[in-house]
Amino acid sequence: ACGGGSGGGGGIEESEDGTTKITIATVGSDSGSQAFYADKQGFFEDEGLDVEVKIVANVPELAAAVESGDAEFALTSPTSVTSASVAGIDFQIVAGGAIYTQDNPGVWVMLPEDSDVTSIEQLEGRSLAVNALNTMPHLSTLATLEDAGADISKVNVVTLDFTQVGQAFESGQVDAATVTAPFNYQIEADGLGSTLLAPYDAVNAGEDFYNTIWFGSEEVVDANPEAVEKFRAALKAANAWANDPANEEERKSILQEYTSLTDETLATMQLLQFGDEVTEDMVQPTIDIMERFGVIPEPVEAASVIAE
Amino acid sequence: MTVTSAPVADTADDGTAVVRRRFSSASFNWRGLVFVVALVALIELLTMTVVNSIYVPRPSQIAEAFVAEIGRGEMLSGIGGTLLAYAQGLAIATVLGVILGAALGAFQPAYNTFRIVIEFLRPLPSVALIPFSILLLGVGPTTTVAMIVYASFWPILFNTYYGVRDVNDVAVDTARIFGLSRLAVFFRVQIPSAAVNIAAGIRISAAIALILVITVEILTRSGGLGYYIIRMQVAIRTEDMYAGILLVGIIGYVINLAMAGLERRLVFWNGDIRTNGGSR
Amino acid sequence: MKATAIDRDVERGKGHSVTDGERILQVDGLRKRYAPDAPLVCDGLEFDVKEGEFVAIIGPSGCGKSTLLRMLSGILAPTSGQVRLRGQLVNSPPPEMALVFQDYTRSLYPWLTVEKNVRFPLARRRDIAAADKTSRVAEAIATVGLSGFEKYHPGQLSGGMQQRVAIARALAFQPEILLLDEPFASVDALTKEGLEDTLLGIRDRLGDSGNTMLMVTHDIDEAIYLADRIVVLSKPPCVVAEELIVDIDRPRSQVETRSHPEFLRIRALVHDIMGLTDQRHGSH
Amino acid sequence: MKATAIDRDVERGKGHSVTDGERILQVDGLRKRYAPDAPLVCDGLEFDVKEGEFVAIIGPSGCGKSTLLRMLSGILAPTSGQVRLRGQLVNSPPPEMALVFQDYTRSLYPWLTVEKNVRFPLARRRDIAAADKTSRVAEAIATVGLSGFEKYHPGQLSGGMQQRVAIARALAFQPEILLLDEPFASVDALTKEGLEDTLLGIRDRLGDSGNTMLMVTHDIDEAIYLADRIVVLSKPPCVVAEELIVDIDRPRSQVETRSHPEFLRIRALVHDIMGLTDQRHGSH
Amino acid sequence: MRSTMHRVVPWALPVLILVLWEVGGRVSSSIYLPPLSKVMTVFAQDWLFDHTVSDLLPSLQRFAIGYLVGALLGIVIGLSIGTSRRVAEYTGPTLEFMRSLPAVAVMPVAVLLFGLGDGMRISIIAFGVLFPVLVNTVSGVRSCSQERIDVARSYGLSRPAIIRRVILPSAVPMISAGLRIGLPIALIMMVVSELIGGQNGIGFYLTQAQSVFNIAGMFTALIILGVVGNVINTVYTRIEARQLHWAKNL
Ligand SMILES: Nc1ncnc2c1ncn2[C@@H]1O[C@H](COP(=O)(O)OP(=O)(O)OP(=O)(O)O)[C@@H](O)[C@H]1O
Ligand SMILES: Nc1ncnc2c1ncn2[C@@H]1O[C@H](COP(=O)(O)OP(=O)(O)OP(=O)(O)O)[C@@H](O)[C@H]1O
Ligand SMILES: [Mg+2]
Ligand SMILES: [Mg+2]
Repeated sequence: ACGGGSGGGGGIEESEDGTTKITIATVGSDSGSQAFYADKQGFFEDEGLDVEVKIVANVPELAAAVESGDAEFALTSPTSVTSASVAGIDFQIVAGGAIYTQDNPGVWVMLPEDSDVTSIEQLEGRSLAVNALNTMPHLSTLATLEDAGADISKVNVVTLDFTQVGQAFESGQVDAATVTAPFNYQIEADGLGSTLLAPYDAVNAGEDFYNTIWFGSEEVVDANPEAVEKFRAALKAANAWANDPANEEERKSILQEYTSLTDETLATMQLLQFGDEVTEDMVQPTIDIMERFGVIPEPVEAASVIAE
Repeated sequence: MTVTSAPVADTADDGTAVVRRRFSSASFNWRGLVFVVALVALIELLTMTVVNSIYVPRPSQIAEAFVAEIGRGEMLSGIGGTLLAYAQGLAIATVLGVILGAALGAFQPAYNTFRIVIEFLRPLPSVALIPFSILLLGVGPTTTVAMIVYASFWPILFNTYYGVRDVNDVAVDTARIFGLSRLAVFFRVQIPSAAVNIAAGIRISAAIALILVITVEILTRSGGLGYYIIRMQVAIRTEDMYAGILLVGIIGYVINLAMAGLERRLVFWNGDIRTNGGSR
Repeated sequence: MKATAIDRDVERGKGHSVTDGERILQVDGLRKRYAPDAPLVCDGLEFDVKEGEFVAIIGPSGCGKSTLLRMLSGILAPTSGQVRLRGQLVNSPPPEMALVFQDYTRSLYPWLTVEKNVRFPLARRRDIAAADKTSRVAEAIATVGLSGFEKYHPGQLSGGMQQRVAIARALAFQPEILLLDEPFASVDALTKEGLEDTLLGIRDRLGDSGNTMLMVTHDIDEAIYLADRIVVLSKPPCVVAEELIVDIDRPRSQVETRSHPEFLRIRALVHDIMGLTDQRHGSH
Repeated sequence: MKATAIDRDVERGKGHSVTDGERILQVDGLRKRYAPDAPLVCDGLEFDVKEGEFVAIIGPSGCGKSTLLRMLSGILAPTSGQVRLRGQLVNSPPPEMALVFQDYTRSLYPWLTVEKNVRFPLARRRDIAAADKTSRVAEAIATVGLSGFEKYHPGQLSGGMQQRVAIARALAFQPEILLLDEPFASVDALTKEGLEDTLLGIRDRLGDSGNTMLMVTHDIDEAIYLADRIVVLSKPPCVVAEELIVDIDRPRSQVETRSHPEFLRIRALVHDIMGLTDQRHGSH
Repeated sequence: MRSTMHRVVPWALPVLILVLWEVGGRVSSSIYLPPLSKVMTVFAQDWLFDHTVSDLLPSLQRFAIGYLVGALLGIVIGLSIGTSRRVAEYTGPTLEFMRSLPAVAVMPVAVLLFGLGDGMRISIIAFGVLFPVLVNTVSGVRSCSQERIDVARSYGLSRPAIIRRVILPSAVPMISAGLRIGLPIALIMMVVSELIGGQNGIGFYLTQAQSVFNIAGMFTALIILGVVGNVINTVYTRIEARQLHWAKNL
């Protein structure tokens, strides 16, 4: 099963009753929740898809699941598809996921409650926690810092899981942290910290871009245009449903089923918006920022990682 | 670390007292309970006064959450899968570990051949191997079981290796004298001689396997109690997360109790018979 | 048979004539059962040991001799009854006592050399100068004929040599009361003679107030040669079947003592008693 | 002294008069050194054993008797020289041989009961019916006087009882050649007499073609009482110091044999030799 | 002659595996199995000597301290549990409970107690090493023969003296096995502890490599762990062989 995607084979099988069986892997949070809605609301079924939704943890596991053919499609960030591409793994983006918008950024730089920092460049010489290096939260914060005139080499970046940030703030271990929902809400509610700014604003000059996307291996994508179409169509329907404020209550209850978030947390949470079409200009900014901070050695064209 | 015989036993007034105490310790350990209660009370006190963190719930809150979660059923729903993967993983690791460890212990050339590879593989953290395992075995119970086997195999292998290697010469020679084949000597003398060590290895691995099954479930989100714990952590339900961890600890405790009971039966001749006499 | 029975009674009377002041050890109704459901091993043992006396204990294999020594030395608790040392209840090993175990293989420490094994009980003794310790150890090792093997580990020694290390350890310790459990079982005849005389030498050097010794042995001649008194135990559950006074002058010598009429008389007596005591094995 | 030396020479001649066909064991220039830098233990041992013969081996403690038995039984490789069994080189334990170890505590399996320990060597034998095994085991246990202790574990037995379990195990195995390393060291006088006669009984039952036995012992009387020939080893590095033929008729009996003039003659001779051989300990 | 064989044989299998790796990597197109030569190139680039100084050395330091602390605690607690029924009864259940806790469960408490720095990481390594050593120590103590203890008691040694001079040496072979089992566990815990709040270390390097699909980089980290494991083990075996030659006679 080591050969590129050989485990999944080129073809996705159609079962006797005409449904197409696929497995998809996603993360158990709001940003990966499209699949849950599509599954629960029957959008997959409508397209003749018989989908098994697996929840997987992190980028390496997601990639391995797709690479081995264990899952046909999986959710990740554009940055990891780009990294994979640079490393010689041919992943192709097949559909859109959560979108950044200026009024719904999804990621925030937060400061502990008693912090004397008032603007971001003051973080020079201090410690900043990010969940992982070279991911969007990290790079966008660097961009924000640099744009504000700070010397980023003087910022002491430490990696810290989102779940640990609250505790680190409480005990004064870090001076700032880049946090996603719902942790930012919780930290604010607990009175441990406050929001400084949204670092994603610096990625695409405040314009929309994809925060997460769906991808598959090139081999599978090329060999199964029909299945890809059906998957896109189902997600499109799911997006329309999820983006409709009228469905917010129902959406939250499905989300709760998968994530076990409490009612209080859900009540304070601003839900993410999802996009259908994956266009180059909604992916390229993330790739550019990777290049800016030397994560990838040379420029990559967004078109090369987006499936037809 | 089982609560059993102590060679330098506390002074007893007469033999029967010692015997009685042995029995009472086997049936119920009040002292252990007292210690636990005292410790919990201390933590409760500390978390109420000195340690004031929302990320460190008080024992009473955890207990409350524990009861509530048991009632809700969510926490227990994945436990079957977790225990199954655990049992499979530990069983495979035990069989492999005992057989290979014994073979290496009984046959030095084999040990020489594999030494470097073994020492190379041993320190590789299973955490780092998960992606490779997913690549080969996919996401799900197979990967979980494989990772449990990988981590809990080594203690059994090494304890068995030492036990078999250090078996006393006279015992082995006796069997050889009576014309037992190498294989028979191996199974009927070396393995039983090493039983004390093997049992200790299995007891170590029983705990490691539990840690691993939870860790892998956490890292791969592949269901079970580990997934419950990480879901609670990500959902910022700290009390419920600790309730899950409490459950892991309780499971571990019960498993250990069972293991210790089993061990006492299997290697009954180890020390027990002598101390049965009630030495002071 | 009757006659010997009377003989014995007379002698037992003698055995009990010691006054309280002279008694160093009192064994009082000692019973032992290894587990609640196990058979009784000792069933009310009763005898005294005088200060400076050499007592030999004989009895059939498995009758409870080692059990008795372990209880005397305070490492095994009796089920009932008590051991008193100068009137004090023995419930933990008294400092003035040493025991040479029957199971010498297991009683030596495999991680220590011969020299260190012998030195072992002295190491913590503050009251002895280091130089003194060293000379005591060297002397004890020489006494048992192991000079030259100081740096060996027990696993590198023959059975008899190991047993002699255990003896040397007890000798170097110089206890007031020495308990010996079949100490010469694995030693050749000549070495044994030498060691027997060593024990007698130690005893005689200090006279009646000197070391008290209790020795379990299967060698009846040895028992008579060495002892002032022989305690014969019955088959299990053991009681004291007989106590025999050995009224042969000291110093004794291998040649003379063993042909002493009293020696031969007691020898015949013991042989007779042993035959009576243990009826499973008739003498052929 | 001179006279005895001549005596001995004559007897040694006798010892070598066996013809090739009768020889079951040939010991040829056996040398042993436990480690390259360790002193020599055996320095060219040389003797033969006839089929059905009972050979006693005596020698000072630590001279290499156990080492010799281990080499004879094929579990210890000699540094040079060889052991031949019916002309075949012995380099692994031959199936027709059994050895009772001196270190009985360790040669018993603590996880097996007495009964299972005795049964141990038989368990894998396909050529014996199960019922046969059971009766052999029961008989062997009864022979050593341990009936009733079948369900005990070795740790629950006295030293002498453990040693007898080891003997019972070898008896139940019924080997053609039985090697015994101080088998009665921890056994009381009476039991010992019984076991000695058991061995003689086994030997006599089959006559000269029967079981061949080699026994290491420290008890000179025992050696003479049992053996057809006594091999006396020198102090280490050991060589064969003497071989003595014991020309006393069989069947022997404890009472008669031990007062036989030949018995007394050999006894005196051996005492003399032992005194000469090991000069560290003069007899007192 | 024999000793050269003795030295050569252990290397046969590793060399064979390395050759197969190179061949397999070249034949297979899988990105997940880069040929050995490529891994070695990355190895030279990364580990000579930038990351050795920035990642390996700090990791090893934490490993060493954590291992020593854990091993020492394991032996001390193991001895007290093994030799005193009281201590065993009081602390047994609590320790059995703690022993089953995964590092994730311990981590928040460690962070609370020691912050995000090396203290936390060292405590996690020590926690991982503690239990194998402890379990083996208790087993070793329990298998000490009664005669051996009785001898010391009959010579009037005090309880602490018996523990130090009889029980501890008797248990040494088992403790040694425990220490050896603890070695790789310490390495693993070292990696795990570097996954959180990390700024350097092999574990940190490993996750970075993993997140950008630097498979060759991952392999170099694994190789380093393997080599470190082997070196430590060899040193340990040498010491053990010299000190424990009597173990067979227990
Ligand atoms: N495993 C060993 N390693 C090194 N030397 C040994 C070993 N076993 C025995 N020796 C040495 O070999 C010599 C002979 O030992 P052996 O056990 O054969 O004596 P033995 O004649 O049986 O003595 P005993 O009558 O006391 O049992 C001794 O000096 C002993 O130190
Ligand atoms: N640890 C034990 N547990 C149970 N029973 C025991 C134990 N030790 C000894 N016994 C039993 O106690 C009895 C006496 O044993 P002991 O060792 O005192 O005999 P002994 O007189 O020293 O015999 P020997 O001369 O054979 O050494 C035996 O029947 C034995 O089975
Ligand atoms: Mg005894
Ligand atoms: Mg010997």
